[in-house]
Amino acid sequence: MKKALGIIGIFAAIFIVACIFGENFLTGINLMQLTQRAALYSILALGASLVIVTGGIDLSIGSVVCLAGIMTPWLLVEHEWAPAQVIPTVLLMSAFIGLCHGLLVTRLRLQPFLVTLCGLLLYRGIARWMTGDQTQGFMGEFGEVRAIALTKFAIPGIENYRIPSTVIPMIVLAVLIGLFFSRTVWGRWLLATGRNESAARYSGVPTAWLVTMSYVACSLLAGFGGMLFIFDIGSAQPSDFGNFYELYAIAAAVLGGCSLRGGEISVIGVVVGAATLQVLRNTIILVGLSSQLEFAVIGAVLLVGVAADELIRRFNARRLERTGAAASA
Amino acid sequence: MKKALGIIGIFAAIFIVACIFGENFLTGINLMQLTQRAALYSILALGASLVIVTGGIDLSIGSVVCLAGIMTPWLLVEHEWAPAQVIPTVLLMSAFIGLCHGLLVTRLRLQPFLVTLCGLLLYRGIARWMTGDQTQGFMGEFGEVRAIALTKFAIPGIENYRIPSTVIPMIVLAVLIGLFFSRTVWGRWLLATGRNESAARYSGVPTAWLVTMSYVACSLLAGFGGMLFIFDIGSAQPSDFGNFYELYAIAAAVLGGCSLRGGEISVIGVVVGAATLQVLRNTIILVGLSSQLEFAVIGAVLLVGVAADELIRRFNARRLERTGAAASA
Amino acid sequence: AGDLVQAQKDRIAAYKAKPKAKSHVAFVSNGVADFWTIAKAGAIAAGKELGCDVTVEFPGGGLGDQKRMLEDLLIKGIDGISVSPIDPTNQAEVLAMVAEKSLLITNDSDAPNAPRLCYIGMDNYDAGLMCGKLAREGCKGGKVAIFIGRLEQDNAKRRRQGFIDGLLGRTPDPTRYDEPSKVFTEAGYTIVGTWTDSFDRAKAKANIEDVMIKHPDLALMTGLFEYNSTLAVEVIRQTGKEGKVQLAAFDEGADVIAGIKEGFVLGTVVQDPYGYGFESVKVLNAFTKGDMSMVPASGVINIPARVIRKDNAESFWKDLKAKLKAGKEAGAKK
Amino acid sequence: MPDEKPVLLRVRGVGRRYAGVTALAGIDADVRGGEVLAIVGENGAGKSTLLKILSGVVQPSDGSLEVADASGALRAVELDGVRGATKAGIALVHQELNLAENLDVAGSIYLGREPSRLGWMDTRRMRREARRWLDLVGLDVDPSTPCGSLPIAQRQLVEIAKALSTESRILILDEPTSSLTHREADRLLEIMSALRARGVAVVFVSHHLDEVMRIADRVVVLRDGRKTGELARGEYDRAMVERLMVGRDIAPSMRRAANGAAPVRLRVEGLVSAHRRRAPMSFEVRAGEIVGLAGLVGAGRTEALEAIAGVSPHGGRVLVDGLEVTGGSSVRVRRGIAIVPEDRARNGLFLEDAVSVNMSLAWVDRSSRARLVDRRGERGLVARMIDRMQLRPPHPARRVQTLSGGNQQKSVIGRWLAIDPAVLLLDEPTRGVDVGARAEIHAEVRRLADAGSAVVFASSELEEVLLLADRILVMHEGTVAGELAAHEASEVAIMHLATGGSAAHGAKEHA
Ligand SMILES: Nc1ncnc2c1ncn2[C@@H]1O[C@H](COP(=O)(O)OP(=O)(O)OP(=O)(O)O)[C@@H](O)[C@H]1O
Ligand SMILES: Nc1ncnc2c1ncn2[C@@H]1O[C@H](COP(=O)(O)OP(=O)(O)OP(=O)(O)O)[C@@H](O)[C@H]1O
Ligand SMILES: [Mg+2]
Ligand SMILES: [Mg+2]
Repeated sequence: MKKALGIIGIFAAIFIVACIFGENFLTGINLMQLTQRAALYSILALGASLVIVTGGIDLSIGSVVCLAGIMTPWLLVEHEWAPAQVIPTVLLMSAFIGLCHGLLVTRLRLQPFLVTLCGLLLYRGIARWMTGDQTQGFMGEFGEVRAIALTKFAIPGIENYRIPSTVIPMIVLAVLIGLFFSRTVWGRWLLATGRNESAARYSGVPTAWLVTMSYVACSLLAGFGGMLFIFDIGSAQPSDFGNFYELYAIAAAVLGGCSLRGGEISVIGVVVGAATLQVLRNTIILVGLSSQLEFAVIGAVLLVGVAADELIRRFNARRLERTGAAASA
Repeated sequence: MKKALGIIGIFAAIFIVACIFGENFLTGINLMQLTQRAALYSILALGASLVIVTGGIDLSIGSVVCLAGIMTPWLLVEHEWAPAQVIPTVLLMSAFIGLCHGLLVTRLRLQPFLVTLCGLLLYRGIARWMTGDQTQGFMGEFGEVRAIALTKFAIPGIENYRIPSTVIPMIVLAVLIGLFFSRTVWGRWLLATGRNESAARYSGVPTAWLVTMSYVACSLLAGFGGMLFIFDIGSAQPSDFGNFYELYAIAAAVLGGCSLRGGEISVIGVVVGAATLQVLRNTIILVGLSSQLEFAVIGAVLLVGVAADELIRRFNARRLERTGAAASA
Repeated sequence: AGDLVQAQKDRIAAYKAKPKAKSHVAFVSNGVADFWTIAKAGAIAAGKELGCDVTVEFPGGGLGDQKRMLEDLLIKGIDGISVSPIDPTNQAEVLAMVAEKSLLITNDSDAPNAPRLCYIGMDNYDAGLMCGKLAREGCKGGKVAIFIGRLEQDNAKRRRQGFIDGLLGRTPDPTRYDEPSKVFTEAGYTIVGTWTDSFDRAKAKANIEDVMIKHPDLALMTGLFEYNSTLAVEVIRQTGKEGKVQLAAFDEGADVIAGIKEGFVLGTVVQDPYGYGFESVKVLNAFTKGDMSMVPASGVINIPARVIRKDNAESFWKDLKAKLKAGKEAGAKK
Repeated sequence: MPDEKPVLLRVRGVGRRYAGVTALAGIDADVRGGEVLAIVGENGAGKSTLLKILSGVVQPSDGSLEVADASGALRAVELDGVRGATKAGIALVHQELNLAENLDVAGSIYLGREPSRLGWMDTRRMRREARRWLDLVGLDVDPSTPCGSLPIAQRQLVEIAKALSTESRILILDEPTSSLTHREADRLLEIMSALRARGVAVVFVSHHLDEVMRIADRVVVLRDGRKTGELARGEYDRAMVERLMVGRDIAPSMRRAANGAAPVRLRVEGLVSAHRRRAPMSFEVRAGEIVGLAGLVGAGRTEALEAIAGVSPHGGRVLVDGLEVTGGSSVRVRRGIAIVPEDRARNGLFLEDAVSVNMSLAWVDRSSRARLVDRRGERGLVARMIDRMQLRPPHPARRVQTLSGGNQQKSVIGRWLAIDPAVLLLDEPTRGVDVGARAEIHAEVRRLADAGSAVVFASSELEEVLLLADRILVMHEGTVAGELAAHEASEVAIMHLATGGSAAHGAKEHA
């Protein structure tokens, strides 16, 4: 929780700016769409944080999003599979990708950066080759499947705002991962492995297995996220769908308090981190800044945010030290 | 040298395949163009390796390439500055960017990944905003400045193949960096800092200063590389110029034997790593594979290459252990 | 779709009774390019002339980004949107949403099945055809290579097919489709392939260089996106192949025009993005006053492409520069 | 009768080879329940390797292990990994610290064996039970404290508590007392006897032969990877063990007289380190003087040394040769202040680098011309230092990681002895160093002092403080509680001051 305070502060600041300067920011439909986007990116960011906690990194998230997202309509529309076959197939494929990463990292001891960078190139390449660079879409059909990501639940008493269905898997995942790290033995082991692999190994923790499972979970969530993304958007092009999503996911995780050295995580932080990025993008348009400036503004705001967070933290630490000294003198 | 053996083997294998299956691969003009590309990317990769050796990472390389590359014709053509003003200005700006990264990393102790990710967004954003998303080019002029990157030197006795001028800065840089690490005290210190920052500090190494200088050098080389790229290409668009170049640079460095944990570098390896990626791309076209498959092929070849390298290494280590035992028994 | 079109028409009828004093319309491109900057100049000039607010958006990140921008514009509350859909067949929902909440027209690439009130632009197939005919005049046979940013977009596919049909002298048929990976010979021309680069210029240049290496006897190239042609000129210059490889260009890159003037580029097919922007705003603004008279029965407002050859290159270039300057000033003001 | 004690673990012909070295060869030994087995030997003799093989961390190249099953019958086993060893009832405390610093104390103790149901952890119970083991080793910290914030001695106690909490039949301790002070070490020895009384087999390594003398029932002596002797209690004396270890007699190190009139080289005025210390400390050290810092765990010796070296922020002034030094460690090293840190793995060594790189790091700066490394000179220096420090094996290209603990320590000290610093600060200089090498290190430190340097060292071994120091500063709660000249100091006097008694009283009592 404490680690998440910084990003919560940044989020709050952006939110307030958006309320004051953004046209129609605080309307139900805008908040609804923001919730949807935040939920989708959170799922990816949670996956990324599972690998980051082991001290690794997964650069292939965006490409797995692409492959899983492209395969879904491709199998449904071009190959006329039933949805009940497609969804498990795509998820299994994603998990298998993660398994390969995990085994290459733990058994062959290759650097995670390199393995998943190859993955980044490979899976997008496969998606492009498979579809011949053709946009894949649902052609206006499969409404009942796409409802998984498109349903909105009304809240009694509140108008305009309805809860997007993607929030459900996001919350379930966040709670599960939170409990995993705070309450279960395996979560504990994973934290120890991330910080000091040999200490964990010497304590009898099956580190290789745990790290492999983290990669599996990360890719599985990326594949799941990719499916939700395509349900939401309706169609995608293999050559650009999911581009850079790994950076958004990793950025959200790191903003949310994960250290790339491993062994640290804050689930709330990660979710808020993912939401922050989406609110920021939305704010830029609603405030009326030119979309050319979007990147520059995101970069600048994040940088100022984390720097301010660090300075505040230091200031507090110093004050604590001083008052602590006074008390004991 | 030993660390570079793996990538040299991969390079050789690809080269042989290209010679056998690629149409006109071994023609002078193709090799000349390949040399040009390898030299350009090597400059970026050398910069990346300087930061990687400290245990950091620079994701902003591509955006610095973009900003520096875009600014060069922008200042020359739109603002009608003299080339003798433009080049120092652009290089100084690049160095300043690196200085900011270095100070944020060493003084504020922010994570390099986060700082340079913000940079990635910020500098491209600035480039887009500055130019109003307009393509910047030399309008067919400034031939004498562009000659920096476009001149080709004939080798007496050899026809068809002439040495591109970009090879000169590349070789000079590679030799300087090689000597820096093997011969100078600062090089030693930088390696030590990358290995164990805290131990280096206890040994009196000015770690913060050295790390900061690495970021400066990395951004400076990225800016210099960006300038050469635009001299070579002639025009570029702020929204896509240099996209992903950081990943190519980092991949080249890692393939070439740098560990992302820091403290290891092989200059030859980095240069060969950068060349490998370019030869691979060229081979794919000359062999006649569809350009859709390009990514997939690069990803797969690299993955197989590094995995094979690792397996061979292990096999050798095991043999050594066995024979070493025989010798001492 | 019919219902939504009718609903929009009803709203326009309602405007007739109570015209909007100052309307706010938007122009959304399909990506980021010079082409669109010129269109933006047109849109802003029209806004100034007609006294309405204009927002111009360039989505840089593909479909998802375009969807996001349209959503955000609707939230902002916009009276009408002119959009260049990246992939009309698969963007039905988002286009329907625009039609539901606002007034929808398309530019540059059409979405005939979407509830759009009209389309402003030219037919990319026809423009491709023009380019193909230009090439056929200048080059009597041999190996032909096609370079294009990417083939995912509908307009890119149609442009390429038009080029092939025009070059080979086939009877025009927009529904025809030649596989990009297929190498075939017809009417004395061998199409050796189509290369894409996902908008990476360094890669695009490498493509051209590599193909020229692979086929030293290449007779003709075409770059179907603006930068493909610009880079082709660059490579021809650098390798000293002026006149040895013919180039039929697309769009108005500075180097391309220079090449035409020098004589080693056959010519180029240019569109009128300024017109797209200007007409889009004009039509949308008229809608908010209850006026639909500008829309012909076909629903297509044609702003045809032109072929620029050595004779008209100079005057075209002057005119373009003036428009670009206006566009930049408009951009700076925003 | 010793023979009646049941054999729990039998080692037969065990050996281990690494590329180019034989770390261990042909070891036979029995580990019996209800017995304390000490393993002694020089640095690099193969003690840690043997213990790692016994606990499944390292696989032997040849030979076999037999473990007694429930009925007491010995059965050959292959311990692959820690899990197997744990199942066989074997627990190991490593020589180097191995804690995940992001876990709390209780979490570290129970890592891998958390009380749980279906994977669901019972944190409350874990903390409660951890308390018991912490009390046993005498560590008074809250079980929910993160390990990262504990000083090294307390971490060592956590590791011991962790091993005890497994309640194994066979407990293996690799230099458990090396970072503990007297008091905690005594307590540990008591715990070991209690365990012995309960029938547990205890195997331990120590370079403190007095500890071995006090508690071991049997001693196995290793030299160069081979067993050179196995002696039961009563069969040996100290000199005999030393001879078996080293192959010769060790000359006792000698006290020396310092020159009281030499100029002051290091002066510390009103030093307060940044971690809420209460009283400022001041002292001075003359050229040629060796000053020892004594005190209990957590008394602030490490903090004081690190502050002087400039690796942690502080208030007050530090002067070398009368001129104030400020700034970070890089400035101070150039002014001649060098520190050998307490935690060598974390702050001292570049584990993946070669011995030569580790040893020449400071020297290359001093001897560089135009910032260029004198590579020929470097090779010569490394060869000299390896010889001077008696590094084993004496290969400059070897990665420091593969050296034994004591040899790692020698390479850190060698780094500084190579440049003759004006002020040398040593924090636990001989942790994990064998008796012979300790005498050599002491001799080197004295040689440095004789050449005019000022030396300050902190040690938790009173014996070492008394032996090496010319003057002793006793620290209590972060400041100097009293000062004793070498000739008037005794263990009693030091302990009196270290626990908060007044200086005058301590000195008088001693007198
Ligand atoms: N991983 C390794 N690779 C190569 N050699 C090794 C490795 N581990 C240990 N050795 C070598 O094996 C020998 C025995 O080392 P070991 O750590 O067992 O000594 P030790 O008796 O515990 O010494 P110390 O008292 O200094 O701790 C040493 O020469 C050491 O260099
Ligand atoms: N970075 C820090 N932050 C907070 N407290 C600290 C820090 N470093 C040390 N301390 C505290 O200061 C006290 C003194 O620690 P120090 O390591 O200097 O003691 P020491 O006398 O060297 O004992 P030891 O025998 O453990 O080395 C300890 O109680 C420790 O918990
Ligand atoms: Mg040992
Ligand atoms: Mg200490």
